[in-house]
Amino acid sequence: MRNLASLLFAGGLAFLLMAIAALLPFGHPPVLAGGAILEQAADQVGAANIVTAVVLGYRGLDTLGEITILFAAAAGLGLVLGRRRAGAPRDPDAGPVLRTGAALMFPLLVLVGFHIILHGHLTPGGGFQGGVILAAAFFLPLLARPGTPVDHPGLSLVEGTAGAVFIVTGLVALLTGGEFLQPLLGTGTLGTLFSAGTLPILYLALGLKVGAELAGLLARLADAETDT
Amino acid sequence: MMPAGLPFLFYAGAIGLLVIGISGIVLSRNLFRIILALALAEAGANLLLVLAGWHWGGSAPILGQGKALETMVDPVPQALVLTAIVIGVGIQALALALAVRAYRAYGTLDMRRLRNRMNRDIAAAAGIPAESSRDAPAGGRPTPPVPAAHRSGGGRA
Amino acid sequence: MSQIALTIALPFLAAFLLPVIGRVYEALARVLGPLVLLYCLWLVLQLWGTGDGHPVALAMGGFRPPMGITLYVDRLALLFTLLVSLMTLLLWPWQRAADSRECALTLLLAGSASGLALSGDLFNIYVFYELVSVASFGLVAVHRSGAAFVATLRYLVISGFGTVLALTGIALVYSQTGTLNLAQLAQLAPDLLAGPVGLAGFLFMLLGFGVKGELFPVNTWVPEVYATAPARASALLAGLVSKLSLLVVLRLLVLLYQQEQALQLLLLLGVLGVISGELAAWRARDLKRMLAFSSIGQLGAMFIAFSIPGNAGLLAGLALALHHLLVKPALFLLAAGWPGAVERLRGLARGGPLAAGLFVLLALSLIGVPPLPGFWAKMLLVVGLAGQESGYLLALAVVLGAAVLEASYLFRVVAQLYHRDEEAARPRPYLLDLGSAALAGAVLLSAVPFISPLGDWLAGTAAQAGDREGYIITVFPAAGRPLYSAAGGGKPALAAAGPLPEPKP
Amino acid sequence: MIWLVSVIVVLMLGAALAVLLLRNPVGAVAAASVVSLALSVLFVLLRAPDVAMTEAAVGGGLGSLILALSLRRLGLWRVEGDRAEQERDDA
Amino acid sequence: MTALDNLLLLALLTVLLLLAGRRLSSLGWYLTILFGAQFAGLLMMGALGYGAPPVPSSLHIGVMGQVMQWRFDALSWLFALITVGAGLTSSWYLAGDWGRHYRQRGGNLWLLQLALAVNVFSMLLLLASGDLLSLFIGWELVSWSAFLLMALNGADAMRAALRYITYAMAGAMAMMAGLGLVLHTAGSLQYADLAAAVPTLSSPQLWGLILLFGMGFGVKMGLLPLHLWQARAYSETPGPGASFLGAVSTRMGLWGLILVLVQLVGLVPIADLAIPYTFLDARELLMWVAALTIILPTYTALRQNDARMLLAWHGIGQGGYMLLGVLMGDAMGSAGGLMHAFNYATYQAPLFMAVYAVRYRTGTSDLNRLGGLVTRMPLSFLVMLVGIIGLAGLPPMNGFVSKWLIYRGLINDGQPLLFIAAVVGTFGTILSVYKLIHNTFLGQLRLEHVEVREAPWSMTVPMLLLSAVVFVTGYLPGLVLDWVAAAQQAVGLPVLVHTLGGVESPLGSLDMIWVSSLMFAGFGIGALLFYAGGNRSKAVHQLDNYAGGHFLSADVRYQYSDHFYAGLMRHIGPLYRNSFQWLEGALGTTVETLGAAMRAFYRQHHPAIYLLAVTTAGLIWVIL
Repeated sequence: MRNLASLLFAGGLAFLLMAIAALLPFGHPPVLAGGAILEQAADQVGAANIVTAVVLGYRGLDTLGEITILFAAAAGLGLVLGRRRAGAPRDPDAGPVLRTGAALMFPLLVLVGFHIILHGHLTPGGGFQGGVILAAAFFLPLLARPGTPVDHPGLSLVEGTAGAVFIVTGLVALLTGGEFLQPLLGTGTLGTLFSAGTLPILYLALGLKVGAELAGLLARLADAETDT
Repeated sequence: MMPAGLPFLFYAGAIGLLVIGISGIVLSRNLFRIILALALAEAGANLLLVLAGWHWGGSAPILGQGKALETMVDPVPQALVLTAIVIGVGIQALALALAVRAYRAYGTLDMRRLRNRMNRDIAAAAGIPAESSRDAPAGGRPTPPVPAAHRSGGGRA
Repeated sequence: MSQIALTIALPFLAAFLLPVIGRVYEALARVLGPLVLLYCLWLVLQLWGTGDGHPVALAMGGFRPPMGITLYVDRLALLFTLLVSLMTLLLWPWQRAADSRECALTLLLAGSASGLALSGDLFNIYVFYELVSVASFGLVAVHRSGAAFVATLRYLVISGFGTVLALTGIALVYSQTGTLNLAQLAQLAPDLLAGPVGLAGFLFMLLGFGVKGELFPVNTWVPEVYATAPARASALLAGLVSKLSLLVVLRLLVLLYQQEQALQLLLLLGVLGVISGELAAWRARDLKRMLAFSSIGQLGAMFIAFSIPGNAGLLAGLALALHHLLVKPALFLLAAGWPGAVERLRGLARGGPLAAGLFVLLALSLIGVPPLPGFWAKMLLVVGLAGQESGYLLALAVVLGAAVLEASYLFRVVAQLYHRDEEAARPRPYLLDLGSAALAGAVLLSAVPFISPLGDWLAGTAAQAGDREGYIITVFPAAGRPLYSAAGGGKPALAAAGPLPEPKP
Repeated sequence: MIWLVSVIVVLMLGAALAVLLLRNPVGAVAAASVVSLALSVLFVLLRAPDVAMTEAAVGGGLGSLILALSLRRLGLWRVEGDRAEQERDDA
Repeated sequence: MTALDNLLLLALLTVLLLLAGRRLSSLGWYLTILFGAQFAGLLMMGALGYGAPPVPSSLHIGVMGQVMQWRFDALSWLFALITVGAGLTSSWYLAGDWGRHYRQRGGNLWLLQLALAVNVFSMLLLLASGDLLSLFIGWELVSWSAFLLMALNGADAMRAALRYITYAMAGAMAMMAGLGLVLHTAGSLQYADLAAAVPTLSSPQLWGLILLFGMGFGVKMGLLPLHLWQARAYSETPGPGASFLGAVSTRMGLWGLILVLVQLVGLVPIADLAIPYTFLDARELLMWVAALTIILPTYTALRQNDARMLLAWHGIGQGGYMLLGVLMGDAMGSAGGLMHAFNYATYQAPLFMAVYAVRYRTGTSDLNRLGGLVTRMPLSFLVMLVGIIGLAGLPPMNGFVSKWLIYRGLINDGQPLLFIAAVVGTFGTILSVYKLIHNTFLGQLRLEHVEVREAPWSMTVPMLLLSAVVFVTGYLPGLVLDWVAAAQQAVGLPVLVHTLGGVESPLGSLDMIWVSSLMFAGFGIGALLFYAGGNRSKAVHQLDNYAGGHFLSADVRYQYSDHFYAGLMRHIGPLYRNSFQWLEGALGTTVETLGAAMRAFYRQHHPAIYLLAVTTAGLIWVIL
């Protein structure tokens, strides 16, 4: 009976949401804040990819909150899963295909990851997407040989310093009279690699942080036997 | 009453995902399914948010592609969805870690059994004797007198 | 005033660096958190001293309001930022060999809580709210017992559901108005957000942001989590974080939804919260769950207070919130030192007279016995409710009935404490818990003689918080006057404050 | 354009239903990654390339990877999905 | 610093001294002296009792837009007299042997004395309140300090105290709602504003005001539906605390009702409120509640076997008389009601003290295990005799004057049914007090009580003092009637024309001096005839007796005293259906089941369904 009632409610919810969706101005949105950003992004931030301008420039605080959430999730996961038991059994190594494939793919993945991070302000992509690819790159050898010890202290070092770099660049703007997370170093010429001031630096720090964090997260999740 | 044509499709997709996700959370008994349904619901909400910025014949908000500024789609919701997706995955990872530890602690993923064992543990930790919950309510308040007929009929020792 | 952003940035910076420092020299890591919080506390006090009392709008990143994120700093926001630093410092996880990750999560909680109090942008509020959620998931599951994991999971599912609803609400509001800045939304609200879409957005956002505020349908996680979480974490959640969620709902109500239907919805959910919370508390068997249910009831009363139109409702809600923020954490800390079940509390007063005396004092204030501040807060609520028509009179009857239930179950615990008959186990409370509870008791007693100046100050703050036009003027100053965002004007990136962009058809 | 969108949306909703209805958890995870993939294509059609990449990489890639890893840890990793073993687990 | 400030400061000083003086040995005597000083401070304001204008206090506190001030008028002076008087005699009783005995049995004597001081201070604060806000604050303080006094005596006392505090909180919350209503209609909480706003109130608002304040004060007074807590709570309170609570605590409720219903709202507007479909109006409804409050508790007292419970039940019954008198609104009836409040305090306190004296000596107050103590404890017998004559309302004692005034008032007001109800109540009172004195003092002395001696002087002196007051005010009621007339004038009721001996008015006159002296003359003649006629009665030892031809041994009880009214009970037994007990039980179980339902809601295995339901319902509501 409970299932029937909840199905009924779900159907009702769907119908009502569709009715409300009909009232929404789809196709001709009142682009109020977005319109102002589109006009002034080129000269205020100087990034070709306006979404990156919004992510790191206009709404920098959101992104700071965002990477902190990821950090909190990773810290929470580490807290919950705890350290690895000493004598825990190890999984056998993967088949030869995966081992050689992993060895081949690793440098490619790292290259693609850094490419996406560094061109975040020019082409679609950026810190998050590049960071995930880096994490996958570091996790692949672990899949191939589950036994390889994971350098958790190293990962948390990278993660901590990258996060600190992100916040310090924001604070530098504050200390030199501007506002917190204000893009510095001018805007440079649109479209070139070194344009949009501190945005590339921020995205690089962000990419490294996300990459190290997720690599640690995946390694901890993949460990067969952890508790305490 | 209903949105027509292309908008109907997009909204149907977004709201469909949202409602399937919500009904998944509400209906499923297995904890793993609930976490999956939560991810679906998040995806639905993200799609709804991106739809808020699209307009007919819009172009990607990337300068230097030769597109005019007026035709560009609103970049703000895309920045929001970027954040929302990563939040969703963050919560999902934490949820799965908790599910793993709950599975190891209680050996099951069925919500009903998990709830019963949790309540049993909380009562044990607080020191409430489980079996006495029926006859001796908290704080020694006088329980309403059992009508004489039951008492004699029941014949409890 | 733009240094206020430090109260967000510094805790985050310290949290990021804590695991790294933790590996190098252990001692600094243990003391880094409290030091940062102390600095934030000093910073807020210093800013409050120099500020002239008028609200200030800060444009994050130097970008003008509708585009960038604004931080709105009025007396209410400053008060809550101060309370965040103070309460987190008081409820810092000192005693156990606190894992550096747990300290990091507590710092994140503090930073995002002050962010939540200051932010003037809808999506920014959502991000900080999510951060508070994720940080609290980690903190609540610290005990690593089976029950803690399952309780945290159920809490996560409910707040995940809330996240989805909040996100849908923001999507609806954004597609209707095209902006996220609260001031601009406040301008557009009367015509754009008055329709069914706006109200649907309000319903979703209310349910989404109500999870932490223990709103009626989304508070089923409260008893389990507060029963399994460490006392300091549940004190922080019940005392501080629930008030911030209340603050967010208050901002939504005052700025965007001053409509009849929104208030009635809030009133209904508040009344249901009070009824379910108090009745369940009357039946609860262990002390922590009883306190959890009673905090559901109290917060229900605060939602009822906010549903009263006009400044009287805001004043009553704020008074109840501040009083609950002072009393409830102290009660949780006291409960930590005692055995869980109410029956096993028998005769504890002889072993710990101070703890039992504090419990009586806090219970009296919670019930609303006159000289104590609790009475004045409840009086404001009763006076506010008595003036309205039928729906509010029912709420008044429910609130007063709840007070009677509260008196009977709280003093049933007191009866157990002062039970003289047989010898009881000597409680060994953790000294710092008892110290902070005693501090809360002292503050409560010292507030008694200064109740009228406190009342007037609070009335001023509530009036300022309820002033919608003042909010809009502060964020969008009249054309021409340069926006108060940066001391130096030389940065090329800072465009002159052009006129407000007209909303496109 | 409209046909492409309708095919993808139908595919996505079908995969979403499959996530809830499939008995085998591995199948459910696969269906979830299909939903995420269809969603990122939709984002491309909506002129949101950044979001499409994020959805593909983070939602599809990382999300499914995490789900698969935790499936192994929960002991639900059964590719063939025979009935007897399921009953034992649900007991 | 006005006289009122001195009194309040003195009372506060008493509390602080008690708090500090925990280690002092003879703390009881210090408390008695301090109470004596407070009594003197009260007498300094004696002019109030003779029509002087109210004495304001210099303390003004402005909180949340309301100004709180304090003042004493004739009405509060009269009630303060009772309060401090009862406090003085109780602390005197406590200071001597009884206190030492109580401490030896493990009781916390210091806390009892502190509670007594706190009670008196909060009652004086309540009586001095100058506006509704300070009234409510004083009221809550009185309720909670009474809880402190009741909760001293171990587990079952705590349970009775918990039951009391639930009732008291219900009353306080009803009053808080009344305050909200007043603030909304009258704009401020001052007495004058409420009195001015009463004509503008609509009838539902007026009904609300009466019911809310009626319930608020009625809980403390023990009006009928709310009286179940009082007997058990007062009998569980240790010794003199019970005599203090019994004598004074319930009168605070009466003071409140007089202040709000009579002085502020006024009896005329209340009388205009007709109850639809019945011939009753609001005033008559309250009078019938008072009448039923007289009858039911008194006949419950009849069945009690414990002397303390019997007296506690009478406390509720007598409260009905006072309310009945005050509500009549004419000169005689209201004077009777007010005087009855004073009289009741003067004879209830010594009765309780006598019972505790018996308990101190014999260790029990169970009426089925006492008897024949008149030979061993003559002074206590005398005190109880004077007390029960006053309680029953027989001529020489002051109880008769007030009951006579109430009856005359009822007749003048033309309420025959109420008159009959009052008489039935008096009949019940006479029956139960006779049971009290017979089972305790008359009849055959039990073996174990042979070596019982009279209670020590520290206990008998305050008892005798109070009995003397009962007799003197009975003989010369004019003393009290002056104060009562001043109180009537302060409250706005018609003032009673009275002389030193009683009442001289066309509606009925009474001269107690004549009545009492006539009675004493009769006794004198009877005694003269008896002794002059050779004193033929011969003292015979109790056991020098025989029944049915064979001698009685010591253990045979030839005088039956247990289950005293067994015969009567067989006839009116079925009338006792304790429906209020059942009502309270039903209320308790409903709250219990609702609580269980709510707890189940929070423990359900799938919380999300309610969230989904609320979302969809909300959406429907939002769309429409």
